[in-house]
Amino acid sequence: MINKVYPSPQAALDGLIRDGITLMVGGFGLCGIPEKLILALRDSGAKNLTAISNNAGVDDWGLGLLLQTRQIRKMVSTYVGENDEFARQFLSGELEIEFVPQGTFAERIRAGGAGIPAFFTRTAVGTPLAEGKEHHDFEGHTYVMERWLKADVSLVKAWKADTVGNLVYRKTARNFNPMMAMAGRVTVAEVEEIVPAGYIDPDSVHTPGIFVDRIVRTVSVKRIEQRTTTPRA
Amino acid sequence: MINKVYPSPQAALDGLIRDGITLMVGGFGLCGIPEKLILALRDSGAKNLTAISNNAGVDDWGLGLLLQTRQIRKMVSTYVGENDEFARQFLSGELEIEFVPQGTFAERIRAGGAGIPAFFTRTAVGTPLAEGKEHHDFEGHTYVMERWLKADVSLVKAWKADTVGNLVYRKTARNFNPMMAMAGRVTVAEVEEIVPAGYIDPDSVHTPGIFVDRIVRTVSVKRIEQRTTTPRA
Amino acid sequence: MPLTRDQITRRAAQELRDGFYVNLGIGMPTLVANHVPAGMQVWLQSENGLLGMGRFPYDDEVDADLINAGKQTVTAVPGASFFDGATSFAMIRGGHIDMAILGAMEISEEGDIANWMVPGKMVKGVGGAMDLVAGVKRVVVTMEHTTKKGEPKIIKSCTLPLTGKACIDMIITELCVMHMRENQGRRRFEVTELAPGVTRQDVERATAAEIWWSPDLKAIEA
Amino acid sequence: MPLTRDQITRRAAQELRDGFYVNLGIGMPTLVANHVPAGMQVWLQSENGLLGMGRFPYDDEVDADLINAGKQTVTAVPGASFFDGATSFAMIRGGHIDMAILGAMEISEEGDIANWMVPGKMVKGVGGAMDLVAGVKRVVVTMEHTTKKGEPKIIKSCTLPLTGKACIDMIITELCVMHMRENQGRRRFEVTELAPGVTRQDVERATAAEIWWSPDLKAIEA
Repeated sequence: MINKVYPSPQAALDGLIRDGITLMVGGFGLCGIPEKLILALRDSGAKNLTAISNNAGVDDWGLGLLLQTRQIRKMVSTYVGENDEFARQFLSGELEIEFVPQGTFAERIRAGGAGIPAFFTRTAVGTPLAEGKEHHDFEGHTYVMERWLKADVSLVKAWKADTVGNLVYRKTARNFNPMMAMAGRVTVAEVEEIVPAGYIDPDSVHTPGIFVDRIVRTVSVKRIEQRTTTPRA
Repeated sequence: MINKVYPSPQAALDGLIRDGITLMVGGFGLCGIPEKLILALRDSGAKNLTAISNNAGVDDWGLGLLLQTRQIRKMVSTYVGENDEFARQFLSGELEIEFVPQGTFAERIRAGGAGIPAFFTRTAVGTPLAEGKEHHDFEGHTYVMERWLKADVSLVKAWKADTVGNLVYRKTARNFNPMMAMAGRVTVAEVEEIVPAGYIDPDSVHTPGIFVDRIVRTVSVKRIEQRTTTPRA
Repeated sequence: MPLTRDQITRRAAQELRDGFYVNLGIGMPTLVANHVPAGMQVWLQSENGLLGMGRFPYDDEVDADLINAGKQTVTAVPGASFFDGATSFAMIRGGHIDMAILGAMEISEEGDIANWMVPGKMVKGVGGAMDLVAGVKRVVVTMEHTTKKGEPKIIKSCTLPLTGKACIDMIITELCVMHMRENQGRRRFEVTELAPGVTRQDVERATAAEIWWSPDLKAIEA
Repeated sequence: MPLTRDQITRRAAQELRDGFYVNLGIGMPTLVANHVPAGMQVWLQSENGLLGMGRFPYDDEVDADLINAGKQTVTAVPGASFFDGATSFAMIRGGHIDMAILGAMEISEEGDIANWMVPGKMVKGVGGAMDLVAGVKRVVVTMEHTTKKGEPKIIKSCTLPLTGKACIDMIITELCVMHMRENQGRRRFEVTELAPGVTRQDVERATAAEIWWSPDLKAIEA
């Protein structure tokens, strides 16, 4: 029987990473990122990568690590504020970036996974992000056509997996991971726990195993960007 | 505070049903249909209804009941095989029908809920169901443009709700209910159990309460169309 | 001797690979599930929202909330998942299902398929068939080679309204196995295997389409 | 006397209704959450995948997996739900969110908004702002009436790249409250409330757009 469980992040990426490929990387800020797979990706040394990810990490964590090593040539993102190295490479022209509104970003990735090459949205109509794209009127409103996004490899983070690849996410660490799992030609999931098939309630599966090719268990660091608290009265 | 819980199917439909409106009705065959809401809809006496539902029930259950009373003028469905009265009205021209491929049906409803007026799919290209529709080539393949579906009122069936409208479905009774809950201007959910807010794990909510306006608890009949079993050895 | 229905589906089961995600159509294709080789894990998808369909339930296991796309009561295997129709067809349309095995009324020599309506007869609808033939990676048809009246079903071009264009990859009938091949821009089915005792002439008589013959013609083992 | 930031957000909170689903932008709009009237249930949506955002956590409740769209650690209230980004923006784009309260750099007299980039400065991206202004039923802006240099932010047409066209329904500043009105095909903001002690001339001096004046001008109560 097919074994989807890999012993290490390095092993889980074995044979998948080449110069110039397009990757999707899950996470919102540093929340729900496949942190150890990103480290393994850095250690692979692959260059000229296109990274589709909501953010670009911070200087020394998340995708920021691959900016330090200049392995990323292009990013497709919605917001990249928290990263000095990003700003430097972007302003110097070393790094190409495609900004996408966040809802359009999520939907384009879902479309890539669902076999929908294009869809229409009102988001961004009349703004620079809709310029040069096809427009279409429906029921008296103008919409812009947006294309699907797909990846050679998707790296996602989940809380729990079973051995056949079903995934469950935890709280807001879910974010873009489920759609990215669908839109990768190969999807690798980094998880905190792996249970036998049958140990996840089939009604509670977030990502069915069909979308997941490889699984690796790691111990998460889970860095927090903005630790905000309420003082106890 | 807003009370979403209604005491009866009749009360849950109060003020929503008028002649000529468009309804979505959840279910696949007789599995996961809002059975008591359908009875209340029949008892409302509303006529000239458009029903968007995967199937048309059987002669004496599900939407078949509204065919008996000739309250439905048009159906948007994927398959309607199990209903003699349907066949009679369809062949006599009393009933209009729009057949939609099932995946396109699901996606058009999701699009209606997600604010996407149109999308492209390869499904049905070259067949009668794509005739007269806009086509577009992407990456060397031809796709047909499909439009969103929306409803004045969506009637859905879930297993469990909390008092603020979060829904959990059970097994394959989920089917089209989650998308329909999103695509109704008003959504009424028939459920088997209502629990206080906070009693459903937020990670296990299938339909967030934002998509649900009214909830009613009923005792389900759950008729089975094809009872198929394995004999115990 | 032409294959029985059981043998046709047994031959179809030889196309399965370990770990495949497969959608089986209603009727004869359903029987393929009985022939999954031992030790092989094949995930059956039912487009109404189940991945990991199991056997029919024992009498005391029957659950009205657990049915397949044919509306039959079924069970779910360990590792199964339930999901909504949009996700189900994201799997299908998005090319995540490795194989669909379906029936057909007509197939054209270029791989078009018609299997959902007969003009003049009551149309019941198309269900998920158009999505399956358009979206699944590999579409295999299991069917009788001819109609009940003995007329060919593999024909130059379909006379019935299409379910999908140029989407069939393989046909298994009681007479033979055919694979869609492309050669210098032309697409035709190539016969690669014959049922025991069935001749080239038997197949040609029962077929009204241009077909190609494999130089390496074998006997079906099923 | 012009309103304080606290008073601006207090006035904005008066736009909330029981049962509303609301998205609050980063910065001043976040403060609106502090002024939800007692007994009213307002559901805060955070577009990274949370409906039912609660207060910041106590120190021992902090959970790296539970943040808001500003990447701050938060809590979830009873009845909350978590979901993916596609579902989150289905709520937003699909018109299910009753109200968004956002900041702005510029607003045009027809209700265009610019709040995501300044040419020549490092562009950080647009996040969910374009989706919110295009999709949410009612978009309310809370902001200072002028820039730090005292230049009007409500102007004839935006000079900065737009976030959305003709999408702002209401503006609340330290000087006044304005509602978008349509009259004979023209759309302009109508001033309906003035801050205590603020005059019509104060507003007109701080505004570089055609605005209308309500015949029923009131004092802001906040």
